[in-house]
Amino acid sequence: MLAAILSLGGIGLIAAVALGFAAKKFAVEVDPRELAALEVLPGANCGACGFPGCAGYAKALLAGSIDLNQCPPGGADTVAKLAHILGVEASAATREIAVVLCQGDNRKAQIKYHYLGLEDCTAAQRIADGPKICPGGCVGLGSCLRACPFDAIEMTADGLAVISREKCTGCRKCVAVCPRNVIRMTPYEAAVHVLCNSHDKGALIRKYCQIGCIGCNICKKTIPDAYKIENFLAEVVYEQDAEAAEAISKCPTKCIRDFSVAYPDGSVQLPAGTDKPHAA
Amino acid sequence: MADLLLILVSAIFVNNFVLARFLGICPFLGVSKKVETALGMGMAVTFVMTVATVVTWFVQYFVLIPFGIEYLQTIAFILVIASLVQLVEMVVQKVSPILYQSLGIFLPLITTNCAVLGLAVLSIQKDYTFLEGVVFAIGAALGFTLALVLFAGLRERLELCAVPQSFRGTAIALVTAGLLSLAFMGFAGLVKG
Amino acid sequence: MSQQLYLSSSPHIHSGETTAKVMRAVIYSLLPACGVAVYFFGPSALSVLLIATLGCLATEVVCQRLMGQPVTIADGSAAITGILLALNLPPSSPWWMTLFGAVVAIAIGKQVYGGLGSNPFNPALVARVVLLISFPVQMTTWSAPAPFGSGLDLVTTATPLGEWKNAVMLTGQMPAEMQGSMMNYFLGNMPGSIGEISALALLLGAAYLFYRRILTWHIPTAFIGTVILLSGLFWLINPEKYPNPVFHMVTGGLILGAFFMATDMVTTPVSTRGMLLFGVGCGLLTVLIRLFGGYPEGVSFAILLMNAATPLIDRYTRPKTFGTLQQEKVQ
Amino acid sequence: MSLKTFAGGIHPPDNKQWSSHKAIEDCPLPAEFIVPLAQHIGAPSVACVEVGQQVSKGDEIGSAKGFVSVPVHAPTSGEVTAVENRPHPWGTSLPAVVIKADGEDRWSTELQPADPSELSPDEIIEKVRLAGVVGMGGAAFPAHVKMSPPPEKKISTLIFNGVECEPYLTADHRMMLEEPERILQGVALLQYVLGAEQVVIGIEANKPDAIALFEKHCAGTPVEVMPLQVKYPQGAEKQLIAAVTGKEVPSGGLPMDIGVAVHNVSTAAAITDAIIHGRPLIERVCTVTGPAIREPKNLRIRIGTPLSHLVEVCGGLVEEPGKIILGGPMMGFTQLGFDVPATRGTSGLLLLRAEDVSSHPESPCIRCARCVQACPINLLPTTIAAYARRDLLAEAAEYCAMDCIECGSCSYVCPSTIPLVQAIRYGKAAILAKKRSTQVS
Repeated sequence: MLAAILSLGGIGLIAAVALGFAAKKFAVEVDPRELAALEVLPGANCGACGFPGCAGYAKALLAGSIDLNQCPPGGADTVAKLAHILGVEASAATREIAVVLCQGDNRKAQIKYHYLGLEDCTAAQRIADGPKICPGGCVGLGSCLRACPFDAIEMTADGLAVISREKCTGCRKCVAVCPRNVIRMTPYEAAVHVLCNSHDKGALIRKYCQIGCIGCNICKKTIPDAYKIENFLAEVVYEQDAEAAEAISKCPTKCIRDFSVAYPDGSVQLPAGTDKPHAA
Repeated sequence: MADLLLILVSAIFVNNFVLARFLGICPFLGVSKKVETALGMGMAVTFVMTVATVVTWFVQYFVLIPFGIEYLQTIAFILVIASLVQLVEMVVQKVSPILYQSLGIFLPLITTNCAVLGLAVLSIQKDYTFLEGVVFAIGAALGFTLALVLFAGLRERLELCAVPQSFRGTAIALVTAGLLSLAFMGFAGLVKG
Repeated sequence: MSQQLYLSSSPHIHSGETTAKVMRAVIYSLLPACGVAVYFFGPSALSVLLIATLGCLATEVVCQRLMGQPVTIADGSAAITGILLALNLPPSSPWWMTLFGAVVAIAIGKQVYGGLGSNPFNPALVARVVLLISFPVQMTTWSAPAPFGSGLDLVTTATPLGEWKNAVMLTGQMPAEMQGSMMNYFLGNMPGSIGEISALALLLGAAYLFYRRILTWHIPTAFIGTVILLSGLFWLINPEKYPNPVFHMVTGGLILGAFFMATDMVTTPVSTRGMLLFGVGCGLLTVLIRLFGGYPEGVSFAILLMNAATPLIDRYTRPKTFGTLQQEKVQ
Repeated sequence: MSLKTFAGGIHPPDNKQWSSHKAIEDCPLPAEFIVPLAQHIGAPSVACVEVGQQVSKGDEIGSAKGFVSVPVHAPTSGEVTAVENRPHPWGTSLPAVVIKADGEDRWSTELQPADPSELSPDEIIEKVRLAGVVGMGGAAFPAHVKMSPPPEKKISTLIFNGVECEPYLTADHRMMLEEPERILQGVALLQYVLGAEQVVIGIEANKPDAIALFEKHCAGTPVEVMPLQVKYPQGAEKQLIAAVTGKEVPSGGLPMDIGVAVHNVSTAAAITDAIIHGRPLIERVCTVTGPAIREPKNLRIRIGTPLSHLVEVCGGLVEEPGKIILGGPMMGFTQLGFDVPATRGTSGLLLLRAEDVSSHPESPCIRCARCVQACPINLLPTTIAAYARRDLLAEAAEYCAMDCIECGSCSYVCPSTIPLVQAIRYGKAAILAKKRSTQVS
C-alpha cells in the first residue's frame, strides 16, 4: 500500500516539477480578452467582417481601430457582448438583409443570346455583358446562391435569385459576388421594395422586360415621401417607407412588392418560409 | 534483427493502429482535413508515442514490478502520458505557433489518447524488450501517420467532390475510413502475430 | 436573329469525345471477356453478369432519385461497374450475394461520394472486397470450367493461385504438378473468377481501348512490369517455392486488374509520373500479398490501397509547369 | 527526320480547305467605318479629331497614351460623323471614331516613304510606333514595345511566326504565298533593329507551298525556314519558342528574358509598309470563313470595316449563324451581331451554323487526364478549374493558374465538356483582383 502511494506520488511529483518548469520556460502570452471575444462570435467563419474567420476578427478587434459591428451574423447581441469584453460603448447595429432588386426571370425578361459555359454570373457577365438584354437585372446563374454560407438564397425554376428574409444574416457575401449590383442591403423592417435595377428609359425597358420599373412616377405621386425617382428608376426611401405599400396596387408594371405578404398571383415563387408575413 | 523488422512491418501495415485496431480514431477524424496538418499531427504522435513507450517501459519494470503494484498500471501510465503531452504542447506552442494553431485542440487530445495508452499497455503485454518496445512504438506511430496522411489526402480530394449534403463532413469521412480499413485488410496474414 | 445566336467563352470547337462515348467503348472492350466466361462457365456466368449489371443500374437509379438528382444511368458508368464486379466474382456466386455486391458498389462505392467522378475507390473493387470479407466461403468457391458443348458439369476446385498457396502453406513447396498448362491459362481454360480467366480475351479488349486512346500504356505497363520483375526475382532465388512470372501473369486477376481496374480514370493519378508510380505500387503490393499474405490473390487489395494513395501521388507528382524547370536550375 | 514541335497540344481538324486556295481579294470600301480607339493591348488611344472634321486616309485620328499604346489612323478619306461608344469585338461598347467615306480614298500628303538604310534603329522604332503597328496574330500587342527591349536583354534569336495554328484561318498562309518580299523586307528591318544573330521563320508542315516558297527566297540569306510539326497551339509565343529553340520562357517572364523575340509574319509586312512606304497600319488580311458563309474568302480589309460588310462581300449567309466568332475557333471571341467593326487583331471572321455549335451539357470530371496531357504549359487544368469554381483562389494560384495561356486545348479534349478555360480565366481574374485589392490596402 505504502509502496503504491509513494511510487505514484513520486511519479506525480516528477511530472509536476517538469510541467512547472516548462510552464515558465515556454510560456506564451495570450490576451484573455481575445479568447473571450472568440467565444461570443458566431463561429461561422463566413468572412463577412473582412478578416480570415472569427479568430481573425477577434484578433483585429483586440488590435483596435475597427468597429465592433463588423459581424452581421452575430447581430446586436454579439456587438453588446463584444463591447462588454473590450470595455467600450457599443454602436447600435440595425439588422440589414439582402434583397434581389429584380423580378425579371427567364419568362419575363428577354435575352440577347444563348449563353453556353460556366454556371457563374461573373463569368457570363464577361461575355457581351451577360445574356439578358437588361443591363441591371439578375443574371440568374446562381453565383449568390453558391456564395451564401447560410443557405438563404434560392433560384426559382425560371432562374431568378430570391433571398429568404428570415435566413439572411446580412453577411453581404452575395452583394460582393453579384456582378450586377442587383442585390442590395436594406433594413429588415422595410418589406416594400421596388424590384428593378435598370436605369433604362421606360420605352426601352418595355421592349425587354415585362416587369421592370419604367420610371412613370405614379408611386411617387401616390406616396411622395416614400419614393424617389432617379434616372428613370424608382426607389423606396427606407427611412420614410411607412406607407410605401399603398403604392403597390398603383404600379402599372407590378414591380413594387411587399415581402411581408404572400404573392397573390404566385408570379414569383418564394422559398419556403419567406412568404409568411413577418411580425408587423 | 528480422524480428524487429517483423514487429515494425506488422505495426505499420498488418495491425495498423487506426485501421486494424481502431485506436486513435478521434485525432484520425479530427486532424485529417489537410495533408500538412496531418503530417504535423503524425510527427507529434510519433514523438509522444515513442517517448511514452520508453517512459512507461521504465515505469513498468523499475517502479511497478519491483514494488509489486502492477495493478496500478493503467493509472500510472495515464499520469505519465498526460504530463508528457502537456509538456509537448507547451513546447510546440512556444517553438512553432503555426503548428500549434493547426493542431489546435487535438494536442491535448493525445493526452488521454487511447492509441498512446494502448500502445504502452500492448508493449508490456507482449513482453517486448526495451528495444522491441521502441521499434513497436515507432512502427505504430508510423502506421498512424501513414493512415492519417492517406486519409487527409482523400479528404482533401473530397473537398472538391459533390458529396451529397447529408453525407458531408464526418459522415463521408467515416465511410472513407471504413473503406480504407477494408483495403488494409489485404495485408492480413502478411506477418503472423 | 439574336434568339438563336450562341455566345460563349473560347474555345468554340470540341473534339466530340464525350463521357458516354468513353464509357461505351469500355463496355465494348469487356465483351470478349464476358463471351469467354459464358462459353466456359455457361448460364451461371451469364446470370451473375446480368444480376450485377442490372443491380448496379437499379441502385444508381434509386440513389439518384432519393437524392433528387437527375438520373444518369445513360452515361454507362454504372453498367461498367456492374460488368467489372461480375467479372471479379466466382461463376458460382449466389444471386443474393451478387446483388448485394452491386448495391454496395454503387451506393457505398460511388453515390455516397456524389456519383461519377467523385469516388476515391474503384466501386467494383470495393464491392468485391466487401464480399470477400463478408462471404469468404462463397467468394472462394471456384468452379472448373465446363466449356459449352463439352457436357461437363461445373465442379468445385481451386484456382491455380489458390492451389499454389495451399501447397506452399502446407509443404513450403510448389505443388509437384499443377493441373493446367500455361496455354490453357492464357486462353481461359482454368478455374477462376468470371472475368479473369482468359488473358487473351482481356488483351483483345484492352487493344481496342488503346486503339481508341482511352487507355494509356503507363499504368498497365508499370503494374505488370513490376509484377514480372519482382516475381521473377523471387523465382530466381527459389524456383522450388515461388512460381515463375508467366504463371503470375496468366493466372489470377493481374491482366483484368492491370488493364481494366487499375486504369479506372476516376481513381487513379492524372500525371504521367503519377500513373507510373501508381502502377509500380500496385505491382509491389500484388506480389507482396500473393507471395507472403494471407490471401492467394492480391490484385484487388493492391489497387484499392493505391487508390487510397492516389490523392497523395497526385499531390507530389504534379508536372513541372512550363518555364519553371530552368528557373530552378538557375537558382 | 521528324519535325520540331513542343510538348502537349492537340490536333483539331484544321478546316483550312475552305479558304486556303483563295487568293487575297481587296475588299470594296464600305460607306461607313467604325474605328475603335482601343485596338491593342495597353492604354487605349484618345480621339484627336472632332465630329464634322474632314480626314484623309492615314491621318491620325486617335493619339497614343503612354508607352504601351499606339495611335489609330483613318482607314480612308471622309468626314468624321461621330466620336462615341460603339459595340466593340471585346463584348462591350467602347469609344470609336465613325468615318463616312467620301469614296475618293485619298492618301494623306504628310506620309513620306523612307530609305531604311538611312534610318537608325531608334528612328525605325519610332516610325513603327507612329504607324500604329501591333502584333497581327490576334493579341495586338504594340510592336514597338517588343522592338525596344531594355539594353541588358540582348535579343539573339528572332523568330517569325508563320504557324497559323488556329483552325479555319488562312490569312497568314495567303500572305506568305502572295507577298513573300513584303514579309522578308520586314524581317530584315527587324533583324537590323534588334541585332539578332539567328533569324528563323517557323511554318507548320501543313503549308508545304509556303515552306517551299520561303526556302527559295531565303536561300543564301541568314534567314532560316523551319518546318514544324502540325500541332495546336504552336502559334502561341512560348510554344513556338520551345518548338524552335527547345528553350522555355521562364514562368511569368517574357521571351526577351531568354534572348528571343517573336513577331508574326503579317506584323513584319506591316512594318515594311510603315518604314519603306511610310504607310500606317490601316489594313490587314482577314479570313472570312465557316459553314454559314456562302463564299469563304481571304480579304484585304480596312480597319474599321463593319462585319456586315464583310458578310455581304462574301456572298451573304447560307443560313442564320449559330455563332459569330472574331478570330479563330480556339481563341476567338463570339459576337452579338454584325454591327461590330474589324480591328487590327481581326485575323478571321468565322461563322458557324447552329448545328456546329457544341452545346453538350457539362458532366462531372472523370479525371481522364486528357486535359493534363493536352496542356502545353503542363498544368492540371481540371484541378485549377475545380479550385477556381469554388473560389479557392490561393489553391488555384498554387497550381499555377496564372501561367495558363488560355489556348483552349483542355476544353477541346474534355469528354465531360467542362468549360475549363472559362473557369481558369475566371479564377485568374479573381486572383488578380484580389492581388490588386491587397496592394491598395
